[in-house]
Amino acid sequence: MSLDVAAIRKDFPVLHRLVNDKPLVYLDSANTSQKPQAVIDALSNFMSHGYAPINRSAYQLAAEATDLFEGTRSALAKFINAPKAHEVIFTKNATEALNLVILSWGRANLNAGDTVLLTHMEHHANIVPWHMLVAERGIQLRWIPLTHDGQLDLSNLDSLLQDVKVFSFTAMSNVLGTINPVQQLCAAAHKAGALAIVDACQSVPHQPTDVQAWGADFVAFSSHKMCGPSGVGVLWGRESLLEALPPFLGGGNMIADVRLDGFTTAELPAKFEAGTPAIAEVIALGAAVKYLDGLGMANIRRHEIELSTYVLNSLTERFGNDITIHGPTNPELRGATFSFAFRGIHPHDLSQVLDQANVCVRAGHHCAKPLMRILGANATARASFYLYNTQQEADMLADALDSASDIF
Amino acid sequence: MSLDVAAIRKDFPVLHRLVNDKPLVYLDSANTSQKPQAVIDALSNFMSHGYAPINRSAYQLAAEATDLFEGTRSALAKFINAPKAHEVIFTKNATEALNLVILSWGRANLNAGDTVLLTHMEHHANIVPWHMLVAERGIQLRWIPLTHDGQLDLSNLDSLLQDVKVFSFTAMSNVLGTINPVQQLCAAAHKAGALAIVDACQSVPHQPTDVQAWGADFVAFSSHKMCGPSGVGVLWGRESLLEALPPFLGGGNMIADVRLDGFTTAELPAKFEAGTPAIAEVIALGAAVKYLDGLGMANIRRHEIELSTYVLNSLTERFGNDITIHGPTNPELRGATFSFAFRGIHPHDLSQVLDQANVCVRAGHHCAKPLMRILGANATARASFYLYNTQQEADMLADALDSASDIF
Amino acid sequence: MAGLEDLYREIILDHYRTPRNRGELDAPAVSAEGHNPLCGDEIRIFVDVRDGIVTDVRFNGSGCSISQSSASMMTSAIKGKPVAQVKAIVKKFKSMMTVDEDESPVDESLNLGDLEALQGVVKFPVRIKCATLGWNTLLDALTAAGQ
Amino acid sequence: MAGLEDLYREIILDHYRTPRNRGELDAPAVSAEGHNPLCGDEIRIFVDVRDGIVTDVRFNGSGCSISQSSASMMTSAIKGKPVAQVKAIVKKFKSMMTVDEDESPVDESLNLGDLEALQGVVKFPVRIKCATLGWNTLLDALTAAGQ
Ligand SMILES: Cc1ncc(COP(=O)(O)O)c(C=O)c1O
Ligand SMILES: Cc1ncc(COP(=O)(O)O)c(C=O)c1O
Repeated sequence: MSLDVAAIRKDFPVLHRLVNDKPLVYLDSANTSQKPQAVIDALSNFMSHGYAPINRSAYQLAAEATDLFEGTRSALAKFINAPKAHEVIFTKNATEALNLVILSWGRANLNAGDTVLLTHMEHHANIVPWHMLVAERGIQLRWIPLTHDGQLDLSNLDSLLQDVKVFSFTAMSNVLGTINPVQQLCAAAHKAGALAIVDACQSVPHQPTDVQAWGADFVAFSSHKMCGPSGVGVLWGRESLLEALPPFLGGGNMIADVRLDGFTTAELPAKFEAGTPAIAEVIALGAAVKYLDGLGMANIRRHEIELSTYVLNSLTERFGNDITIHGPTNPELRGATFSFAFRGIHPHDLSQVLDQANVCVRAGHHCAKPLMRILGANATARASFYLYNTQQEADMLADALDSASDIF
Repeated sequence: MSLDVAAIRKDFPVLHRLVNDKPLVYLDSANTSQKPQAVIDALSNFMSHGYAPINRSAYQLAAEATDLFEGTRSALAKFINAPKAHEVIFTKNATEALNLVILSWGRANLNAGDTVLLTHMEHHANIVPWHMLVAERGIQLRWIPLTHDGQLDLSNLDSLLQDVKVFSFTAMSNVLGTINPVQQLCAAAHKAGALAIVDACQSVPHQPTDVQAWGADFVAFSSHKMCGPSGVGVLWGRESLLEALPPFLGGGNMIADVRLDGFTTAELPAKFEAGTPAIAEVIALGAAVKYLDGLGMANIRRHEIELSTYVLNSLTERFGNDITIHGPTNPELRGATFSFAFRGIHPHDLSQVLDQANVCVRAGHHCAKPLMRILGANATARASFYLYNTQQEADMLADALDSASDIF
Repeated sequence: MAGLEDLYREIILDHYRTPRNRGELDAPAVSAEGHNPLCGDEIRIFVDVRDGIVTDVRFNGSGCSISQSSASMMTSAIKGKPVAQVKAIVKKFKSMMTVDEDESPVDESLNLGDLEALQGVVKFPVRIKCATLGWNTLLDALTAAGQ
Repeated sequence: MAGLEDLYREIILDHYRTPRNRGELDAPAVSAEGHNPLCGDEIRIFVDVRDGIVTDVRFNGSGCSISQSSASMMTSAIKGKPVAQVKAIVKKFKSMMTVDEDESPVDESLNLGDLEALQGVVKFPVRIKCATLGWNTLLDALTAAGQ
């Protein structure tokens, strides 16, 4: 079934906002996505009529809130095909989810000289916590290089994995759009005796996710990139690994008992959810999951492949050598996120000019400075498309690009 | 000026919800507060018409979102009289704020044998992270005991502070209601050469806050207890201390540069705000600050003193020895949070019966198990009042309590 | 919404007011301790297992009417029974409480007797943890007894 | 909303296309490096200070039109000036950019000349960091030079 994008656009109120009398062309969804009315309504209805603490209080309002909150956990477990709902841990964003597993697991299990394998296309969230462990515990980092078209160069994977304790990698690059072969990478990690951590920030919002088929050990992603509210991230982990993992933050809800001389931890998932969580936001994330499920993740993926095909063809046809689009040229191997260089105009200037036409793209290093250096750039402009974007918007991007040359 | 509580109640839609045809009597605000329409509207308006990433993108929508987000930071700085806006750090809740300062400062500065001073009335959020440091670094914990009416016993404060590196304490007990002499405690800590960390979760929502008058070094509190959205906490710290503090979470936004072999941190406040923050929620917290400011924190405090006087008098008059209310008997020395024991009925059963009358109180250990053991209870029932509560609701609580004896 | 009469059935209040098998057991009996982290309730279960039979069982600790009466009824239901049957009762009870997690079949022929009175707890989800506290602790005690 | 002509004034584009004082300086000149963490721009400023005078200054690195032209105009504005006057210019410029943080008074009599063209940046708050990158780095370089 193909997406009815016109109907979908009606669900997103911000897309009807005119800025300076022009419609908004929002091409920054890899950064953060817009929100459908159903999510906004879930949030404001709950805050207006059902807001209450969860887990702690026995009265009906609180019991109802707890049910709604845990309902999102179950819905998410189904959404990513997790075996058990209590393997789904809510954090504040994917960054916290990654820090939780990297720092807690690393401090408990990694020692001087231990090696961790990353890739050259990682987001800072999957680099900086490892750097912290380098400083704290003297571990070593090894990197998988890229091919010329922005895919992982897996020709030496097995030797790169030798003696590696953890292999942590992104399922899809937020700069290049590259979709990595997660299942193959997890299998290779396990064959080498390494833990497999998957940064699924860019993939969960855009295609069906099956953590069991992947064979991953830990998977992190964010609500705000998948039509859900800001302020919520998700860590999924295998039950046995989560049970062995030391807690990350200490406080209320994550304890079984606290005495003056020590504490014991609660069971999953509470053990990793210290303090009052983003109650209303988690509940509204449930509405986002329902919204995406209703449309069908496979349909969303198909829409984005079509869109990618169009974007790649039309921009290349129109601008030829004036534009360099990074990442794979085959739309099946990539998401609809396009970093590009255009006529030598600095990305910051480019995005400023595009903004005059209400075309919103991000200019910068996209929290992937090591990758930028490898691409030989300080920054790129990036246009990222999602379920509500159209071919017409791709044309508006092209028109706006053309007008940039009038200034520079 | 005294509060127009009838008008205030109109601002909170949930208070008009009938459950089983009876009005809601929400007495669990020490747990989490209800939300005024202005906050709900700020959240849904922003999500409907202005949602965008902050800090990272140059287009107008993103610039506007960044301005709104930073506007909350400035408003909060004013609200607590912080010298500089960039001293205000957004976290996911007060628990993360406390973990950030305790674990980051502790790992960098505390060693085996170093002593930290806490009090017997601390919330788990100000105990468990210290226990983690006991296990990790071999520090020692020392505790300030309580007087019979639930105040800190400060008779030996100076000797308890001897050789102490950090004194970390709550500004107001979430169980006893006790308001602590924060200014005096910070001065004593500094005289002894100790750092002063204040858990202000229960005080910031209920009375004027002046971190400079307090003389505190770090102050933590939560949005969700002060009419703001869930999913946001605040850490305030002195600029020089925050600058010296190592980062807590690694990832996007908190870096100046990232290379394959290391990273450097961004300036304040970004250094402590890794990843995409709770964009919409922080912006809506700005509306909560504006709402509270409009009413006047001194007026809110006065309302709660009047309410406390009424609650203490009416419950004691009506139930005599059948009720034991913990904490100070002088309303000037306490907030409107009342933990109590009633006719030997277990708090869990009590709250269940109260719920039949839609009176929402919390039963449990209130994340203060060490204090519970000192009170000689596993649990207490707790009724906590806020700006929207009335004397009439105190009477409804009393009526519902009376009916509990019909069953037990 | 369910009324309180569904929760506080007479037999429950009776076990709460007059708990059966309250107390401790000396060695060679073994014990286990359980906490309800939400409300602070604590319980300790003592079991004496001989030749595969739970010859004696006691409980102490403190908690609400539901956790205390559930523990009291539990001890009455299992005392003198073979361990295998005790485990089947635990499973059946947890299944009634909607918290049976392992996938093996529940023995439908088992009669829970007075324990059926706790059925109403299911309508008050927050209280399920109260009702099952003693039961989970019993399982820990049986493990401690090598069963 | 401000139009692009407020941002991309002709003099700015001129300095962007034809940067002045681009390059490096050898020791005894000192240098400092600056990053714009938001967009990845990098700049290095070299200063040669003798007898309290900035006798020479250069910059290199890469960045957008605003950061590059601002650095170029900055070098033109400060070259040959006493350090005290250079600091006053920095202060005046940061004040124009609304990011002057210290409380001492700004020298209102100072004329920023061509630099006034960057005034329009203030209407594009995200770009202020671009315009001030070279200036903050200059301050670091002066510190490195013991000033
Ligand atoms: C690949 C990738 N990993 C991690 C993150 C961090 O996510 P968040 O900012 O929600 O913590 C992002 C998004 O910024 C991302 O694109
Ligand atoms: C005194 C005190 N400290 C800390 C906390 C933790 O706050 P949060 O749950 O918002 O992290 C609370 C509230 O639960 C509290 O009352």
